[in-house]
Amino acid sequence: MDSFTTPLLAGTATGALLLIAALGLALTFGQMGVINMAHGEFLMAGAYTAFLTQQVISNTDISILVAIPVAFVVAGLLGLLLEMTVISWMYRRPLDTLLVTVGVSLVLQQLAKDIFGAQGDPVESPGWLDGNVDVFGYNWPYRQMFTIVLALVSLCVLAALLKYSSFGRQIRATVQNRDLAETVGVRTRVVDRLTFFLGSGLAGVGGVAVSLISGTNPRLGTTYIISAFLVVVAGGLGQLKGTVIAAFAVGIATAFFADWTSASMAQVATFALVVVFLQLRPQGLFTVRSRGLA
Amino acid sequence: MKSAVRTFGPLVAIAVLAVLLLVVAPSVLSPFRLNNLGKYCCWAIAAVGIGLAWGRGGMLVMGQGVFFGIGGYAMAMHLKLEAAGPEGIPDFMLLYGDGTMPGWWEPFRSGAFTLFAIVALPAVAAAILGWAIFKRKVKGAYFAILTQAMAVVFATLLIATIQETGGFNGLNQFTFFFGYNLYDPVNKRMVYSITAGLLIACLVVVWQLYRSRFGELLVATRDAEERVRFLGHDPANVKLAAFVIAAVMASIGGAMFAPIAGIISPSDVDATASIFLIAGVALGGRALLLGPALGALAVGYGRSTLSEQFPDQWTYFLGALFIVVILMFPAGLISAAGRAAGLLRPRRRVRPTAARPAGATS
Amino acid sequence: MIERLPLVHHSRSRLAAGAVLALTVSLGLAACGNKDSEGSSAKSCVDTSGDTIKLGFLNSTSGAMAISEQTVRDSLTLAAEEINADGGILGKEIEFVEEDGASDPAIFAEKIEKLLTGDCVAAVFGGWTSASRKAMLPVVEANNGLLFYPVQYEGLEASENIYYTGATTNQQIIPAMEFLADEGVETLFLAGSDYVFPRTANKIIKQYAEELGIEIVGEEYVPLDDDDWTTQVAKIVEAEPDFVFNTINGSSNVGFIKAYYEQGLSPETSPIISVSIAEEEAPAMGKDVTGQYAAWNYFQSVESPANATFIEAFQDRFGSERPTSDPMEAAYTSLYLYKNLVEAADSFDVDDINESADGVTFEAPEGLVTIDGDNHHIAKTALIGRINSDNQFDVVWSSDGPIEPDPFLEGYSWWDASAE
Amino acid sequence: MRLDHPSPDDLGQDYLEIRDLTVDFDGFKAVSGVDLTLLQGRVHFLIGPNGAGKTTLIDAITGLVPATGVARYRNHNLLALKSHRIVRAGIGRTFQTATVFEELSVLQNLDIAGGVHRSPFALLRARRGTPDYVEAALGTIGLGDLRDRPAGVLAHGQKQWLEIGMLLVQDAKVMLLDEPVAGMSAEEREETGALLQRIGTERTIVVVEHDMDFVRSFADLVTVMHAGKVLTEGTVTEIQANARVQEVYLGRTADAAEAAEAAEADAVTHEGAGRD
Repeated sequence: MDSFTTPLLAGTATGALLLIAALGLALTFGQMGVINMAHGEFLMAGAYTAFLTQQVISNTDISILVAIPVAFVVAGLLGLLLEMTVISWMYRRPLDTLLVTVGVSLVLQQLAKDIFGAQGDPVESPGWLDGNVDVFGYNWPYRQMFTIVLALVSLCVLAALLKYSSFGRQIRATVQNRDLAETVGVRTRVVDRLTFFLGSGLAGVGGVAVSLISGTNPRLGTTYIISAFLVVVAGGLGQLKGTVIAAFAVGIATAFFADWTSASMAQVATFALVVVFLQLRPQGLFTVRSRGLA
Repeated sequence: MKSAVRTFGPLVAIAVLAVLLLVVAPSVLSPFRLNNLGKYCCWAIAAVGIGLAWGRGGMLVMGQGVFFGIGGYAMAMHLKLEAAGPEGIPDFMLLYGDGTMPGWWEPFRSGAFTLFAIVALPAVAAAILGWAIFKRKVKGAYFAILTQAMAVVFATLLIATIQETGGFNGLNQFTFFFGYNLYDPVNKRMVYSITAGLLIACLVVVWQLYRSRFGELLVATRDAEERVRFLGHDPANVKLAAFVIAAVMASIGGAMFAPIAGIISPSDVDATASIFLIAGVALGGRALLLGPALGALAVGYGRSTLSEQFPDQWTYFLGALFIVVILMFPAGLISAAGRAAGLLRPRRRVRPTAARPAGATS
Repeated sequence: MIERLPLVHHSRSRLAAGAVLALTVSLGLAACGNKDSEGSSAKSCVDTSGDTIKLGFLNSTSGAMAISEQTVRDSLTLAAEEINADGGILGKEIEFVEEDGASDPAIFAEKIEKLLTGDCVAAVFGGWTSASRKAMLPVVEANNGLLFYPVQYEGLEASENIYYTGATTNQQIIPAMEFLADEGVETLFLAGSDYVFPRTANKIIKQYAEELGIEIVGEEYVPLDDDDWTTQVAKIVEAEPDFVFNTINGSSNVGFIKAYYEQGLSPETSPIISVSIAEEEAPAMGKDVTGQYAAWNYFQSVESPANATFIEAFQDRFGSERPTSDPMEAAYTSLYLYKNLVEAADSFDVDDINESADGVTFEAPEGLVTIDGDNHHIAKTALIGRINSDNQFDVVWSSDGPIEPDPFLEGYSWWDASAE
Repeated sequence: MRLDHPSPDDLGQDYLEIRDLTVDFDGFKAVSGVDLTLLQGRVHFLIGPNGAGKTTLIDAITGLVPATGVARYRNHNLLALKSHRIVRAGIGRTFQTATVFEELSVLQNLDIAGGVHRSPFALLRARRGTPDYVEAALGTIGLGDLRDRPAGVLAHGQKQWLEIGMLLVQDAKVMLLDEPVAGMSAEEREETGALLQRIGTERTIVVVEHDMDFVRSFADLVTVMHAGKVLTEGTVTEIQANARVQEVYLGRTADAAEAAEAAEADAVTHEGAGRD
């Protein structure tokens, strides 16, 4: 039984992590066509925020809860800065944005290395996350449950924001038809910035969750970014449900592959799976528009 | 005569580069620096292909390290078997494995098969992947991401297959290159010359491609893919052809990298290495004939010297290169220089002597 | 971007293209190779006429390995300064040339060639990953240079041009297994990064375990740099081993240790013995790892006059909070060993040094080390330490004196290199 | 200035036949059960209010949107072919916004359109001189003086002519032209109309058009579409006399127009053609 429950539950937790990372990506990609390769470094920024918060608030039970909103703001501001200084200059060149943000990602990684050292810094789990519960022979760590809860809460907040707030309506309008949105008075530039802030901020929240798995290190972003992108590719654009399903599918599939073969082969198999999936649904699971993403 | 300049100007530029690489460089550079220049030439060969796929075809190939690696490993396998002697098997299989050699290594004993594989393997791999991607109209950023993921997966696969590919250590300790002892400086120079010659040959190939109708069709596909469809062409086939040629060029570069660097390992072919290849293309000018090659030579040289001068700042340089060049000079520094010169003189053409390969200046 | 319609006659352009290619081929042929060469062993360009002797320090100061290799660079620097203060080597002051290997094997190969042929250094000190050593090996052999490699590794190698001052497997892995047998361990779980050292180490462990009657109840690998160990640790939970043998590399250890504690494992039930967690890594795990074990040949806690001097000098030079660890000590030792080698040979010549290398000793912080002239490794004492609450290691087990190096495990009848 | 309605005897064998063609966008039928027979040698106009489904019909025939029903030309079932195969079968089209390759010269634009007839190997050679059929097309569309100009600098009307020229080089037997004279001056319209008549004798020309003056001047046959269906078909005189056509053009409600417009916009975004 546990050869089934372990990958299922562990994979769900990985999927939850991918979801938080991919939500922000899908949002900015879907709306602006911008591929932000530095998104992984926003994840890293979130993890370092968790570490720094712990230095200020030594009570680890509380510091992690404080770290979540702080990481959201820190990563969000980084994203906003990136949008204003770099990305806003090149909206008509999405592929070039991708490369510029590769450069940004390299610089941020090296910065983290210079500031915090290449050796990772520890992030201690709060006491209330220590421990696990036995589910059919799998000692399911509280930390994984916490990751899933965090992802679902982020998802619900984001969905509610998109659905009910006027900002959300403006985002959706911009995603569906930028030109039309502009003609009806949506200030798309402002919306873009807020979206970038929101998407990057989510990565920060994801970073806090990652820091509970592996502490911090400068290469932390690169570990997750490719999987997160695969989630966006498989999930399609413009609808959250595609990202959600794809994130959990990728997370769980990887866990099962890892269980059957090895963790290395699981990476290979997951990639193959996404390519095969694209043969069936070249535009991903769901998409609002099917125009080429060039 | 204007048109003659347009036609032959690039050829003259290529010839100048050929003289610089094949005559000037060997006579002024120390064997060590010359070998390094050979390494940059390998990257430049791959860069020429990237220029074709990305600059002219609009396909941002972020996983060329994979094809670089296919060629590099194919060549390295042959060199390993050559070093092991007839009937011998590579040392690492005795050390880390069970002392038996996987069957698919066996054909690489043959030099002819190896040369064939260096061209055929990447072509087939690129054709399959490209077919799967282009026929389904996956393009733009999706394509870029998939190719990068492919590079990550490829490196992981190599690292995990220690008994078959040497894993993280890669393949090294080659002694002979098709019968020539690699530790003889004369032979090292020969390997360098072959590499530089291949670079020139690849440049002539893309020169012909760029001026051919295929070249026009490729640019047309880049700029208006759907419109090309209504010329009766399947844009997927046009892109596929460019992608396959780029893959083969990367593979040739990798194949020469193995004997020149003396090693091919996952860190030469992973996502970071692939990004590094793109850096040169962006710097030199993606859509120019000579831009990618000159850019790759410059970035290779920069990596050697800047990392000697400022070991800790090299990553900043590379990152800043991407940000500054793509943001401000998307057509590359050579174009920017050309434009600047064009302000003074009305006619504009590529002047290769203005941007000599950086490696040749030391 | 596109040349406008060249209305030139086609055959002329083809002629021109042909001309360029012909030029290329003829220029290329001018540099024809030499098929009959035996491969010249390059003439050494080391200059020993002056008051100084050049040595090369080649470590990664950038890339993923920078953090580890920087510590080696620091202790090499310390050793060089000490030797210079003490009159140098054969009266010549050490002048060291620093290069960055950038965590990339190909760069290591490039840089060591530069050091040997460009800077003409008498010896190079550095390298960390096996990949970097493997990449440097052919270069240092071709130029008949010297490389001092300071890190424990998977063995199965011996080069005339390399001195290995870290442990080979029979000085770390095998003693660790002996310790486990002494502890009465019956079941063992193997967890490692998916690359050469863990795979090779585990091959040795599995064969020796069979010999010792220890059952291997699981073997899991995760890619380098991968942090999520949850599913693999779940298998440890299920297997309930007496001990876990950890050959995980670098930051991936953090994820492993976290998952290990999260799923309810502890040193009381299934303790871990590591071969890559040292004084510096222990506090960076984000968990209290008190009670876990590590196998090394040096701990900061080793009590000897030489170690006390080393620690004091190092902390004076680089800061009192800096711990010392096994690779740092091995690097420090390597420079002193080089000094002793040169003085024993009374020459900087590589062949002279190799000639008189056997039996050269140094009173190192870890204890007395002796060079084996045949395989260029050094005899070392194996130690097992248990982590205490200060993140220092209490030595709980040690071998009976220094162990003779045996990189190819020729003295171990149970070893079968060709077994799967 | 229009030709007499040709008698069936004058017609060639060539025709494009459309039967029960339906395009369904998630339940919204943009084109619904259209039957049309388009004969060679006539300039055929397709008119109707915004959202009537004219462009969508052309999109369906050229493989840009999936459709049910039958569209048959010679032996080809067009609805089962991919766009580039349809082109190779002899069907060519233009778009509302002229899409020429702006970086290429006029001559290169025309030349590149001849690619269909070349072997893959020939593609690898550089062009030597100008092929006859390219020269001929250049003459037909009257851009001979501008042959070496980049297409990007051409005036709007000239771009449309260039596109028609590209169809000539392509040797399209059926030409589907989507609002070719939109934005043209009266003089340019005249010339375009004359051009269409010149080339129309051996071809099947279908023009989607709003401009009624243009339609009146050059149409051999007019089909009126409304709300995805064919309303009526006939000569210009017949159409103008038709009460239902007048109703459609004048009496439709604002709401319906908006819905139809939205649908057409939707259809355009679905196809993604000519935009990037």
